[in-house]
Amino acid sequence: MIAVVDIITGVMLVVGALFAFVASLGLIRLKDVYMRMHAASKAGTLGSGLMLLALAVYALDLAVATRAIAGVVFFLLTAPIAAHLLAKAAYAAGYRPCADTKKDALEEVVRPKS
Amino acid sequence: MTPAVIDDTTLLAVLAPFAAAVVAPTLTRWLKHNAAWVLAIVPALVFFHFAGFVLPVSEGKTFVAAKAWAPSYGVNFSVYVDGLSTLFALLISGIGTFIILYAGGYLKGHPQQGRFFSFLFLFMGAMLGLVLGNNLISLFIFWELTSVTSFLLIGFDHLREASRRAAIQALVVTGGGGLFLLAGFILIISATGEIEMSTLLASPDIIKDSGLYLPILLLVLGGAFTKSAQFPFHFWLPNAMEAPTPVSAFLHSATMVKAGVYLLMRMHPLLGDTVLWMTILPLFGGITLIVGTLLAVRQTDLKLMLAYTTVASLGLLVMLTGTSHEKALEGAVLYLLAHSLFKGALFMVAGTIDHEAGTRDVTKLGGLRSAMPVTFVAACLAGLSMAGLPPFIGFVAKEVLYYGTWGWFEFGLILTVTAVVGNALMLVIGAAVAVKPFFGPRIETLKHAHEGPVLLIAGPVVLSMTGLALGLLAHTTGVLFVGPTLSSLVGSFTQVDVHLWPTKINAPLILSLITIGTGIALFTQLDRLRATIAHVLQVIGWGPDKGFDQFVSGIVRFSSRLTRFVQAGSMQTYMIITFIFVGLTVLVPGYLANSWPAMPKVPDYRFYEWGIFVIAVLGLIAVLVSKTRLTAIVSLGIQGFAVALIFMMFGAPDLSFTQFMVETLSVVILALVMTRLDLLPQDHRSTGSAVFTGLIAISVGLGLSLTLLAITQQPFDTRLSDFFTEYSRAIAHGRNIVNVILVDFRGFDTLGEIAVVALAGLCVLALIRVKTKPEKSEDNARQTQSAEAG
Amino acid sequence: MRTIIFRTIAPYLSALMVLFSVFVLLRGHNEPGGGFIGGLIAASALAIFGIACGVASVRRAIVFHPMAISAFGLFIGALAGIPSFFFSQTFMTSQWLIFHLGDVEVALSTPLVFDIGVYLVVVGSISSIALALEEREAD
Amino acid sequence: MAGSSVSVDYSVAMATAPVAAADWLVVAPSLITILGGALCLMLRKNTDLQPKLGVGFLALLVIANFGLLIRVLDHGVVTMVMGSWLPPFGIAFTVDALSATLSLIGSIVAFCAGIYATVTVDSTGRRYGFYPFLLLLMTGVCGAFLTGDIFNLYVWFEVLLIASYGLLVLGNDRIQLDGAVKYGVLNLIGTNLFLIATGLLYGIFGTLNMADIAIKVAALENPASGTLATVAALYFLAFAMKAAAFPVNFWLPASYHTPNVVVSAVFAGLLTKVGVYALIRVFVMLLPASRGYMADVIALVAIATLLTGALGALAQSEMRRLLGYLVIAGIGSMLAGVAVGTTLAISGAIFYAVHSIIVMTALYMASGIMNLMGGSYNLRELGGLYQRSAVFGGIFLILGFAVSGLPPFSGFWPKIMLVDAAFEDGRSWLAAAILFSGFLTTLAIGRVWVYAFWRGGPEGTPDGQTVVVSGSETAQLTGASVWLPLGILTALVVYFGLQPEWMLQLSTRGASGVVEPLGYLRSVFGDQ
Amino acid sequence: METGVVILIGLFFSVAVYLMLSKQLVRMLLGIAILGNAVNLLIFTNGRLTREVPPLIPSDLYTPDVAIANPLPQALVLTAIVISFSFFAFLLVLAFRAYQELGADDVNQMRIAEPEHDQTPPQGY
Amino acid sequence: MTGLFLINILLAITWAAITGSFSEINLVFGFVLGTMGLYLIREQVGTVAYFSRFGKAIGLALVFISELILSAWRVALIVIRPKMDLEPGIIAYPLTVDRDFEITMLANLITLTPGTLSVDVSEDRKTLYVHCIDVPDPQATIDDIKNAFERKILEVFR
Amino acid sequence: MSPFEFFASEFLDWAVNFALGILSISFVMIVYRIFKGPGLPDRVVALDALVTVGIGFIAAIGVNTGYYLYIDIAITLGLVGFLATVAFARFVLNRGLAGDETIMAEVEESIARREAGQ
Ligand code: NA
Ligand code: NA
Repeated sequence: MIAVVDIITGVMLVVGALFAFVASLGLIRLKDVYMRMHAASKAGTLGSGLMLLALAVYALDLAVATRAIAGVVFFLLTAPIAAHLLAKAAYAAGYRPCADTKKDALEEVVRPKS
Repeated sequence: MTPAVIDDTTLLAVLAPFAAAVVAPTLTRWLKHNAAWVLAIVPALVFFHFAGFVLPVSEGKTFVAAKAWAPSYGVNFSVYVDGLSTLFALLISGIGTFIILYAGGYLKGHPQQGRFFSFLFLFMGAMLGLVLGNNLISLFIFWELTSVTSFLLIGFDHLREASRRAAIQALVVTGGGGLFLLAGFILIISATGEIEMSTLLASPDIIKDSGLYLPILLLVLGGAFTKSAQFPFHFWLPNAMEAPTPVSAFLHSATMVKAGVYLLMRMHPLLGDTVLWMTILPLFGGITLIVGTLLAVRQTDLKLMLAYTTVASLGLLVMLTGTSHEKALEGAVLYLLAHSLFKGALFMVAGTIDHEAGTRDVTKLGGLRSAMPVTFVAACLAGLSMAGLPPFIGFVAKEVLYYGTWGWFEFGLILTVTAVVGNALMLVIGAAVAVKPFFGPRIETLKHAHEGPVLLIAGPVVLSMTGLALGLLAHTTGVLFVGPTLSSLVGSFTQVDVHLWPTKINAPLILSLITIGTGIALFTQLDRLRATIAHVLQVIGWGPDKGFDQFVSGIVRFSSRLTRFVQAGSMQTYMIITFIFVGLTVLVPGYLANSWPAMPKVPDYRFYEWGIFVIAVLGLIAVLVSKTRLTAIVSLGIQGFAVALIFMMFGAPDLSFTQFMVETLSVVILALVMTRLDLLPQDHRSTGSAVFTGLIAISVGLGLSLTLLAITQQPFDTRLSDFFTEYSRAIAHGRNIVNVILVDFRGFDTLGEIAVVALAGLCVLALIRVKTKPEKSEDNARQTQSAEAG
Repeated sequence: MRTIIFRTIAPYLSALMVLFSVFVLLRGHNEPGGGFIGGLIAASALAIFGIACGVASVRRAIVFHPMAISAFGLFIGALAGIPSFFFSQTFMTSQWLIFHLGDVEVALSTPLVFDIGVYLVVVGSISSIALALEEREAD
Repeated sequence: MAGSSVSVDYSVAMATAPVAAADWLVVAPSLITILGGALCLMLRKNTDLQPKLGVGFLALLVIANFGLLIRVLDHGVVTMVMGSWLPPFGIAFTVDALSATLSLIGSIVAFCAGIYATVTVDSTGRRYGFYPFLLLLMTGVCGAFLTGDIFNLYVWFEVLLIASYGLLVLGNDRIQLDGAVKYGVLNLIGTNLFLIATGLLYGIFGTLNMADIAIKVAALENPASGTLATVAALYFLAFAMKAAAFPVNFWLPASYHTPNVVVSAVFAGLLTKVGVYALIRVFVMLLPASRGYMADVIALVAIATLLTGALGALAQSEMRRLLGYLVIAGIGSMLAGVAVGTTLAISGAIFYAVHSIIVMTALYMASGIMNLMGGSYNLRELGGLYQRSAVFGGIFLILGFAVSGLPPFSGFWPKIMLVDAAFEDGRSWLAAAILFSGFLTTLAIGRVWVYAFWRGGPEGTPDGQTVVVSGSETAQLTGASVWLPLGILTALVVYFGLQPEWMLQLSTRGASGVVEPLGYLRSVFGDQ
Repeated sequence: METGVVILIGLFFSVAVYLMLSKQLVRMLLGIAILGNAVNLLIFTNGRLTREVPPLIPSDLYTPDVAIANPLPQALVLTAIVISFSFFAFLLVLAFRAYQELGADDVNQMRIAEPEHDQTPPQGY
Repeated sequence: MTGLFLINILLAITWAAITGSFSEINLVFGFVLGTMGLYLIREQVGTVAYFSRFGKAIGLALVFISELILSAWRVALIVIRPKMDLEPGIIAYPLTVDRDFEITMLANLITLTPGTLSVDVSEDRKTLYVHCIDVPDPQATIDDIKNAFERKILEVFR
Repeated sequence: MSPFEFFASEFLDWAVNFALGILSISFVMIVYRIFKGPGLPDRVVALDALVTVGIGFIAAIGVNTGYYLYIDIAITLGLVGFLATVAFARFVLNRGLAGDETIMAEVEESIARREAGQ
């Protein structure tokens, strides 16, 4: 039983860590801030969420588990909002997406060519 | 012989004037100038009290009385009654009585007459305390008190700049001298362990043997010379004539200026009769005598003439005291007595003339004898005494002092010549003051002169009469006053035989005749003499009086330069200097104590732990190199984050918990604040200053690391933490030891801490909410200046 | 930040955080946490609330002026040390009142009161600072 | 969860003996000020109530401190261990004559300031927490004087520092903000140095209780060497900054003239003296060997401080800045006492501290009145005040002579004690510096007197005439609120001058208490 | 165990001081923030370091059965963190207001309390 | 009101969850705290719609978690791909839902799902501007969202 | 213990250290982004990522030490991390609209980049 838990925990940790790593990699490799947000707010959140759950599993304790889940839910609530606010702010401040971004529906709303 | 202990009435006698000072203003408000009559009773009573000591003292008895004042520091309020102190006490209270009366008439109708009275009384009390003082500290206290009161009296007419200047001058010179005296006294106390004058006098060689004789002597002389206006400190005294005449008559002729002489005489048994003493005193005294008389001749203002002769007389007294020669000392005592009487009288005469005729310029005065007969008589008597003519006490004094100087081994001649010249010139002044205004054709003055009221006449008449009486009763004078005083000076019971008429033709008599002759001769040539001296002074063009102003403005200018240098006003400079000292503090002691740590071995951190360190370092670098404040703020988050991880990795969850919160909130608040700030994006630092500040920074970090490392290499006493661990749950019911420490074991710290938090909140509120007032115009000016500066 | 998305969700987040902060406060004596951290969490909650829905609504929500709350915290923090006076013990000697409600054991103690004081002080002061700064931006 | 089930011997961990109610006087100052401050803060917006509450609690504080002093004089050193935790584990407040005296004098000064402030602090100032700030400042001051725990001392330092920030910026004039920046940053560095030193000290000895530290230091075979030397030096630097010793006193002249004059008055009286107290407590009692080791340095600093202070005063034309430098000069005298370190010297320093607390506060209050009467703080613009009020002139002159160390006022006695001690220690230069600084101070005060009081009016007033300056807020001069506090303080100055015995005994007792701290140690650890 | 942290602390102090010696108020404040961390780490390290064992007592014991990290310095640091945070917040807002009212964040240009061209003291009597 | 009550219950359960004890007393305590929490935000909770169908809500949650994992996976693939040729873009998504709560829900879901990130909502609340990390065909993405989420949300809240 | 259990615990140890290692590498990468920018939003995103990854790190430490209390720290960290991001977003917005010189410079840069076809 303990052994199984250990294995599961280990796997979750590794996978979570890899997701986190991917997120940071995306942060480096992706071209503009908007794309980087994708990496951070998704892979990152999933990764750390997984690892938190790993701790919950490892604890084998309802209290811990429930708390961990509550935590994860909390991240799932906050992460997108953070990303959204930042993207909105960046765009409103005038930061342009990279050149590859062909379609920009917001362009004419925020900066109408008058 | 040991002094007899007497009851406290003498102490009360010293305090009486202070009481009078308290009531004086009220009394004056009721009785106007006639309050003088009532107030004069106080010094009169004091006079009679001390008169009671004359006979026993003349039999060689001495008395002490004491009240504990600050016993833990051995300070008593104590008096020592012997010949010297009795004589002075009588002069102070006696002359004081008539000064009070005189002041009553002189400042009649003056709005602050009451205040004037109380200043006078304050001074009187201080002076009594000084001359009777037995305890060195209390003596000094009264000494300084005389300086302070004289400051107030000189500046009494404070709206005039001259008065203010004179007052400051007197305060600086005499007060400054007082500091020397204090140092001297404290040295005496720590050298001898004695604090009472009487006990010191009981063993006269105690100071000379202490090995500190030289510094003590110099320091005491520093006090005495400044107080008694010895050259080159004489300049403040004539300026002090800015004070109303009663003050000049009382403080600056009869009493205060003699405090220095008193001190020299008092300490003669302790400090005198040494080569040093017999060199310094005669030298300075002699110079002062000559300079004083010459300057006096140069003057035309009655008061100034008298003032300079006072300087001269003080010089003469110091010179005589400096001989440590019994006969000369006897002369000094006699002259002291004589001078107080005639000078007091003459000052009051001068004041009366000024008061009645409206001028003190001797050249504008003449033929007043018919208008002011009584004053005239008093003036003559006093003047003759000053001129040293028989049958006045002044004559007797001169005889004896010539006798003394003539007999003072090899330097006797020089001294005698000095004395003769001085006395001759003094005679000139005496004549000029006492005779010139009254004889000759009547010169009309702006006020039509006529005899002054009783209050103004009483003083001069009585004092000059006393001068005559003491001369006629020379023998009694000798027995009652001179002998006992001399005993105090030589430190053993001495009797003198003073007589008015010389028994045989001897050196002193001849010298007197020479003096008189020269004097009269000079008097006829007064105007030419005056012109010559004036010319000489013009050629010199500088005097200590001018020097004083240069000293004051000099020290002020210097201080303002120094202050601008050390308090430059630039925050960055402040920081740099401060941190230079921090660097020194953390490096130097370690170097001196050689407490550097042993070479540490590489710690066995795990891979990810190194990772955390790397992040921390990167975070720090990020803050350093960040071009803009925004980057800097974000980077600030990194190192804070790393610190939190470090706490976690070393088993401090609460810390990393708090650190995470606090760090993020700091960043948040920074962001909130920064939303409004537009700041320079760059940290402008020239390479030079970057290197310089960098070195300071590194030295601070290095020093602290080394110290910390050295400490952590030592074994550690975990007693406290063991205790907390032991009882955290067992007694304090908490499993989180850190939290238990915070709320229980060391809860009081936390109470203070939350006080800080609450106050911080309030501070920020006060900062943000209170609107800044539109600043004053000069602030505007400064603002623009600082803008130019920037 | 006038955006529907944020404004809609923020109040619930704040409520959640306040709840959580109380939890952190109460368990502080036995697990990491305590008044200070709890206070900080609550303060951040209010800050988010303020950023999303405006300072005015926060001020209305907490009824009292934050500094008054902070002062009250300080007040009871100091008071918590006094009961020992009546048992002729020294200042801040902890007093415990332990009783059982159902299956859980409830421990009321002066340290707990003290910790609550800490909590209130931190909430009050920090949120006061945050709100004051917010307001400046609003205007 | 509770430990009721396990059996522990409480007596090995806690002081189980019942505590006399009178011993609570030890914490009374802290409690009164904290509760009072908190209450004032809660009722912040009731600006009429603020002064009543504030002054009321300050009066309580004075009474409590007086009781505490009496208690100490009767029973010797009094110790209370917070939470009953045995020393050195819990925080101990250990009160000896030194602590109690300074705490009492400090609270008297604060009380006077509280009254004075009813006039000079407007409703905005009250609304934004003048009285809470003042009361909690006193929490810090009294706590610092009374605590027997080095880290706790740090906490009280911070409390009084943040409170002083609040008072400093209250009103938000531009000049205040400028002063506050310099004051704020430099003082923060000072307290951080203090904290660093304390951390290192803990690293060395593993304890925080002062008595415990004293014992452990005494046990070392070479107490002035090793890392302890660095720690001592750090403490010296930190407290020297707090005490505004040259050359780390930039913050004082940069800020003391900027806030409301009553705030300057409180600062001048209290802040630097806390630094001096800490210096005495830590250097004379905890690290005597290090003090001896550093005596020459301290003496040098003392001389420099004495002279730069007095000269600085001569260089000023602004009254409050002038007084700021006089504060510094006074610090020099106290440092001289620490440099010499004999019982006489320390008692001189203590007496001087008491004197300085009273007289500097009074002088700042006086300068405030000068401003009200003459409409300025600038000596060039002042004049004719002696005409306006001879009584005020007298008060100023008394205070001026007192600060110059002239008899028969409070400044004289400590001065002769210090000079005496310096001579006996063979430090004639130190003695000379004390005397010369006193001389310069006399000159500075004399100038103030001549310009502001004797001169008929502002600079340029024709000789012998008076120009009446339209005294701006003369209305505020009617009524006791301004005069009463000044009167009380001046009375104390005169009293300690004419009747020094009591204070002499107190300071001597305080001094011997730190020079031979046996009584202190006994009261913490019992007879061991 | 301590060595690495000690070196890091030295670095923290150096960086803090370097920033505080800037004439820009904001950088000075960043320095103060870092200084706070440096001091906290210093106190923490003075209590000696133990890896990963927090000073908590398991719910089934009355005293921990393993060697735990030294709790006292943690409590002290906690206090210190709070205090330095409060001061940081104050100084930050102070800097902000100073900047608003004095129009400068260059501390050398803050010359109202001690003006560049200060009045010379009066002369004469 | 029932909505409020539901949320309060939810808070109570959350409390039980984080404290890890579902004992009655603790739930009651949690409910009380929850009430206090709601009192704090009393002004803002007016607009709340309550979940009519719990089952659907759970369904939604499940969909959403799977989508999250999927999106994370996609991003992962994108990021670790040696050379990335992406066509990012910001598209205007026409909203059908109109209640704040629903819009928020949708926006968050969108952000947490494959390659899309809600940037802004138009003033008239008719369009949601979405940044896509790779949109060769915007309309496809829009349809995806419509079918994947908006329908489900409508099912849950209406 | 049985070989399987032994393997399991061995695996867990390895997994934990692996995770922690990976995460510290990610930290460094994220910090690099904070250095590099180019814009403030990029840095903020990175900071947010730092916090997110930190949460994972904490969880891993929790498993490593067996102290579950770390969960609460993680939760709190997520909370304040969110707050920080929000604050910065707001900062970017306000300063951007206020035409802050630094931000405007960055914006110009981004436009330039877009026009340069990067
Ligand atoms: Na996040
Ligand atoms: Na998405």
